[in-house]
Amino acid sequence: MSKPDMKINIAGIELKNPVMTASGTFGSGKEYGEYIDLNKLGAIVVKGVSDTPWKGNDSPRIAETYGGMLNSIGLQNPGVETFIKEDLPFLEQYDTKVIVNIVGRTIEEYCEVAERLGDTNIDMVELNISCPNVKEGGVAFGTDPFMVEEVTKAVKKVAKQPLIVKLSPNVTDIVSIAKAAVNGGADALSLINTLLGMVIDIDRREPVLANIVGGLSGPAIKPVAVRMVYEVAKAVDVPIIGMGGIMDGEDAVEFILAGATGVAVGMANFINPTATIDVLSGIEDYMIKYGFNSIEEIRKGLVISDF
Amino acid sequence: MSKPDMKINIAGIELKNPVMTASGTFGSGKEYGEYIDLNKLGAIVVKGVSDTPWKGNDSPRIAETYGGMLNSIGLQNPGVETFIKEDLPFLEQYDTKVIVNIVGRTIEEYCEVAERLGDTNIDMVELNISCPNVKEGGVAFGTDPFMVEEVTKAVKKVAKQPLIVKLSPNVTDIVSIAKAAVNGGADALSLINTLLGMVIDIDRREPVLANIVGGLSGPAIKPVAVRMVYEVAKAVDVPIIGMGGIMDGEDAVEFILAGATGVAVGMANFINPTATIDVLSGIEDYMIKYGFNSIEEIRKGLVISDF
Amino acid sequence: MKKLYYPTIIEQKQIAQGIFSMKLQCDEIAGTALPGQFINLYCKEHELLLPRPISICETDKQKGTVMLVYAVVGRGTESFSRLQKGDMIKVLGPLGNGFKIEKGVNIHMLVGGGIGVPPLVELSKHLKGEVYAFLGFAHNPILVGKLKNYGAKILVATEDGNVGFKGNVIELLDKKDIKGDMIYSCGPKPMLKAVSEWAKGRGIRAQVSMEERMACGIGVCMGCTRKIKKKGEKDWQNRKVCTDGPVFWSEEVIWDE
Amino acid sequence: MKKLYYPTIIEQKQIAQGIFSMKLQCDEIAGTALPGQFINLYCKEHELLLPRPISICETDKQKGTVMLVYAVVGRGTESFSRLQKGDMIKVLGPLGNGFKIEKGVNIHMLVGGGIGVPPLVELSKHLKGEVYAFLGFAHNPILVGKLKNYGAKILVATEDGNVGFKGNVIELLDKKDIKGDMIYSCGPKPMLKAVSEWAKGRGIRAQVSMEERMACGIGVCMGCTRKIKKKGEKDWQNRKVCTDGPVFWSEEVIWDE
Ligand SMILES: Cc1cc2nc3c(=O)[nH]c(=O)nc-3n(C[C@H](O)[C@H](O)[C@H](O)COP(=O)(O)OP(=O)(O)OC[C@H]3O[C@@H](n4cnc5c(N)ncnc54)[C@H](O)[C@@H]3O)c2cc1C
Ligand SMILES: Cc1cc2nc3c(=O)[nH]c(=O)nc-3n(C[C@H](O)[C@H](O)[C@H](O)COP(=O)(O)OP(=O)(O)OC[C@H]3O[C@@H](n4cnc5c(N)ncnc54)[C@H](O)[C@@H]3O)c2cc1C
Ligand SMILES: Cc1cc2nc3c(=O)[nH]c(=O)nc-3n(C[C@H](O)[C@H](O)[C@H](O)COP(=O)(O)O)c2cc1C
Ligand SMILES: Cc1cc2nc3c(=O)[nH]c(=O)nc-3n(C[C@H](O)[C@H](O)[C@H](O)COP(=O)(O)O)c2cc1C
Ligand code: FES
Ligand code: FES
Repeated sequence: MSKPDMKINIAGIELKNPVMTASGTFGSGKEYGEYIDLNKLGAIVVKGVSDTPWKGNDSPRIAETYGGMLNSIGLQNPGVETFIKEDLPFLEQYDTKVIVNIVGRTIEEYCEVAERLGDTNIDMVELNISCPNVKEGGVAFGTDPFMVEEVTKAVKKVAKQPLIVKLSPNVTDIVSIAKAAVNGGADALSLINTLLGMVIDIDRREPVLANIVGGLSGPAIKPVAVRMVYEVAKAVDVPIIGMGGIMDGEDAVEFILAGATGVAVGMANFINPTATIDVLSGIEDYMIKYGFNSIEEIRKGLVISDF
Repeated sequence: MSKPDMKINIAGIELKNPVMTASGTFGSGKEYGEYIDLNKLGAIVVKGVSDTPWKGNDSPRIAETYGGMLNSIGLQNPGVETFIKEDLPFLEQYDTKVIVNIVGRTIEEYCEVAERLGDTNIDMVELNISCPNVKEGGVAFGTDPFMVEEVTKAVKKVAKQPLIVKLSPNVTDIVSIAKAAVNGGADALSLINTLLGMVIDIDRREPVLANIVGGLSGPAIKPVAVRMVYEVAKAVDVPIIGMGGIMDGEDAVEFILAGATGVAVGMANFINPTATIDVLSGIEDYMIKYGFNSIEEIRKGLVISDF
Repeated sequence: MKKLYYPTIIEQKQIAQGIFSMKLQCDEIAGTALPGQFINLYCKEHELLLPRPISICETDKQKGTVMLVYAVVGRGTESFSRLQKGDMIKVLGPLGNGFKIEKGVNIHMLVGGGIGVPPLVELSKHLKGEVYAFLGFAHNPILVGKLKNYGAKILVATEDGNVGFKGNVIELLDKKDIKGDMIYSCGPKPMLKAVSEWAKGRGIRAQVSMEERMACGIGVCMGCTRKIKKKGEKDWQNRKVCTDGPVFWSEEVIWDE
Repeated sequence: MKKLYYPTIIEQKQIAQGIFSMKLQCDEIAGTALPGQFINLYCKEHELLLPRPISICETDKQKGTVMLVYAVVGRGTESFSRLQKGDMIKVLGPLGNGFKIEKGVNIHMLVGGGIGVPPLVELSKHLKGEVYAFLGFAHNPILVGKLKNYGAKILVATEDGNVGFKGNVIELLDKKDIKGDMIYSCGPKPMLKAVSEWAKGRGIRAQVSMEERMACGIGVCMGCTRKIKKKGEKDWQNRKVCTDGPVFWSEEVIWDE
């Protein structure tokens, strides 16, 4: 049997398949290059990059939860210049798309990073307005439709590459946020970022995380993520990159059926360094089993019975 | 060693211990009476009751998720009159407090149920403005601070018993919702209700639930619940009943440390019919181990280091 | 008494492609279970929290054993199939109401489809009079020998004609055209619906054992409902498969979903 | 090479109250691991997803075995302790940077506290010259015999005076006042901090093996950072325990948290 066609198209850019990495869970790809062939990925989404270096939050930054984890990294990163100098040349060796997740404390900071990246040949920019782990910026931009539209507009104006806006799930109405991003000019949406959570060590009687609260990811949040992708896909016309608890190909298919064009693998990388490749072959298996010829076919394949 | 004092006080009503049942997961107590001594519970919170009988949603109404479950019951119940005639006499036999969860499609309907219950000797009313499974009322009241305050005020006016308001976690800012409920006259708050989620059967390519989306509960959501209890406890002065994924005494202690006065056990009942009693003895063990003399002491026992 | 038990698995074997039989040592359930009741099985995997309802296929009160027959269709049943003799399993039961066994019924018609056959086995042991077992399968029949041993007259249909009549169980019913006094049926929903119509057309009373996704299994969560309209009621109600059923009178079930 | 492996457990035993040693058959890790490196152990329970980092206590390159010594402190380590000889376990490793073994160092001082002692065992086998092992425990010493066999001079302190010197390991260091050329230390953070100050006061260079909660273990998640200020740097940076460490030069660690 011939291999199914797994190509997808996001904002005019063709990806060889829908499998990407979730920002912040794959570094800049180097480390996982020891375990998998990076050429096989649809895209590598690198960790959040800011204009100047950010130190991130204090440790502990990680807590385990039932079927998931909390993180409160706080977007530690060496800044966009270091990224361009040290990580980008590595990524450019590979035949995969490079998407850079950008962060900022103010609209100006977001714009600076996007502008600076405009001089490089990365493929897309992912605007992170949904990180729950920083006090300024981050999620503050992501929970109010007006702010979402403003920051999207501003970044879209300066960005040379297509713009993905990454949405926070910690909102009452994800659809209004998604629409605001699209109104602001988003070429695609990615969701979900982490849910805000907290774990208390009952023996020490203190929060496990130094930052007290952190972002919940992993299989525990998958039903929330699938629901949000489904709701947003019905409401907007731009492509969606779905994520949240994807551990295998079947999970990924669930997101595509919910309306996602691409999928991203996050926490699963920590449990299985070849998770991305396993997800990829799992999707392929599903396509072969049910005779799907394209990702688009799966995406349109959900049947809603009229009960 | 003498048994620790587990009494708590909510709106002037003394409960012998903090362990309650989460509405909708314990029926009206009869069924679990075959497994446990209902006299041992701090309170029994019965399932949502409306003015007239509600048929609920179509089946399937249950889907399993990683470390949790979705339900889309849609508040099926035989109505307040039947509840008073058939369930209440059973509950009155027991030496435990009875809290009735009330639901409605309009403010008037909520008020009718609360008024009708005013003639009975139930102990408290829990206003459910957070059920994600009904189209009208339910969560619509629970996600907008203005509406929360309105409905709380209206019900408070007619209710003869102390009023607990049950909050939805599907909101951007739980604290503003909590404050609105308190402004409206809530004597206590309970949280969290379920997170909105969805599961797709990838082989049949359709949502598992007939209602498409449903409410997520179980250990998977515990970090979100603990975080919300923590945030709300810092912001309001009324007692909080914490719930969401409590499976054992340690989970319950986590909620009390986060700021809850009482705790409620939901999905755990389905996995272990004696879950409530196990939670109770787990809390007691913790108190003995660490020398706590009251629930209040635990509740004030969280240490936030200054990193 | 219906309770949580932790019985030992004393036998586990594959009886057909993807179908397993598991025998539990559980005197309490064996001693009290009625034909048509089910038990809730819990998975060892803590990410799979909900119990799986499985019908009691057969009990041996003397030996205190309970036999289950289940198909591997997902993670839970897959996990059960990996358990071995000597392992313990957490179960809750016996649950639900069994088949009604009425006096004055002489010709019994069991109608089972695929993995719906198991509960008919225990039932067949309790019926007095003539017992016909109409059994439909896709390809591989199961439990036929057992039903035969217990005295049922066996009529098998397979969709591909592998064994017995080629076709489905309704076609087989049509062909044989036996007029029993009571039908007891368990199988996929479309089959139950067809059996229900077939029975109605011939004026035979029928009991159907229904399935629905469950959480508690004991009647508290309202998760497992089906639309049921009891005799004399003006409108249907969502009734619980776990405690109002799983066996219902076929004419009370609203099939139009 | 650092990779995922599924080695078989060839020995599991309790060596003290709540402390277990586990031996794995894993030629690849045994063949390449350096003293001070660790491996990530995965739990069989799927609700516990994150791996647990455990130091390599000892390897046997000939036999291809890896020894771990761990304390049961939570669900993950509790789950490891239930595994038996013959069971498989998923591991990733070897991870992190080991202790630096420099030429010209003649007097080595190992300073271990409790469950920090294990990585010092393999290290001791690689050191040439005099090796002193200062070992502090609450009550029950572990691995003392092994370190002795490998030629270390043993100095034990227990907090309750159960064995050896009564007091903590710093007091023991003070008392013995040996002036080594290099300290290698592993144990709880307050101990490492005290060792660091002790070493500084005496002008002895010290390496400390740090712990932090981890997710990936391979340097991508930025979850495991500690404040480190390298020589010549103006300000500290959050550096990764998993790949920049776990062993750091004591004078580079910002202790004031
Ligand atoms: C009263 C009753 C008796 C049954 N008796 C038998 C029997 O004797 N033999 C047998 O093989 N099967 C029987 N079933 C069906 C059996 O319960 C399901 O096949 C099983 O739960 C599937 O679990 P899974 O994890 O393998 O599949 P998954 O599809 O992964 O299950 C996921 C979830 O869906 C639920 N679920 C899936 N299918 C069903 C279903 N048909 N009914 C109820 N819940 C379901 C599971 O409990 C679980 O929560 C019975 C069902 C009911 C309601
Ligand atoms: C580099 C390194 C080497 C280690 N070597 C050893 C060793 O040789 N022997 C030994 O007994 N212990 C060692 N530890 C500590 C060991 O990793 C923890 O005790 C263990 O992870 C606790 O898991 P748990 O599930 O039993 O406890 P829980 O407290 O239930 O763990 C919950 C979560 O916290 C994490 N966690 C808890 N404590 C620690 C900790 N101290 N460090 C990192 N993560 C933690 C766990 O990984 C898990 O994600 C080492 C830690 C590190 C970082
Ligand atoms: C350790 C960690 C770091 C993360 N860092 C970022 C980040 O820098 N930018 C971002 O947009 N999302 C970040 N995320 C969120 C993930 O990209 C993803 O949205 C989320 O984890 C849900 O996917 P998962 O359940 O597969 O992990 C991070 C997540 C984790 C676990
Ligand atoms: C089957 C089911 C039915 C429920 N019905 C109600 C209800 O009638 N009223 C209500 O306020 N909450 C209802 N809930 C929500 C629970 O009371 C509780 O808030 C939630 O399940 C979280 O707790 P848990 O994780 O312990 O289950 C229901 C939950 C479940 C699982
Ligand atoms: S499964 Fe809960 S009521 Fe039937
Ligand atoms: S554990 Fe992920 S960077 Fe160290």
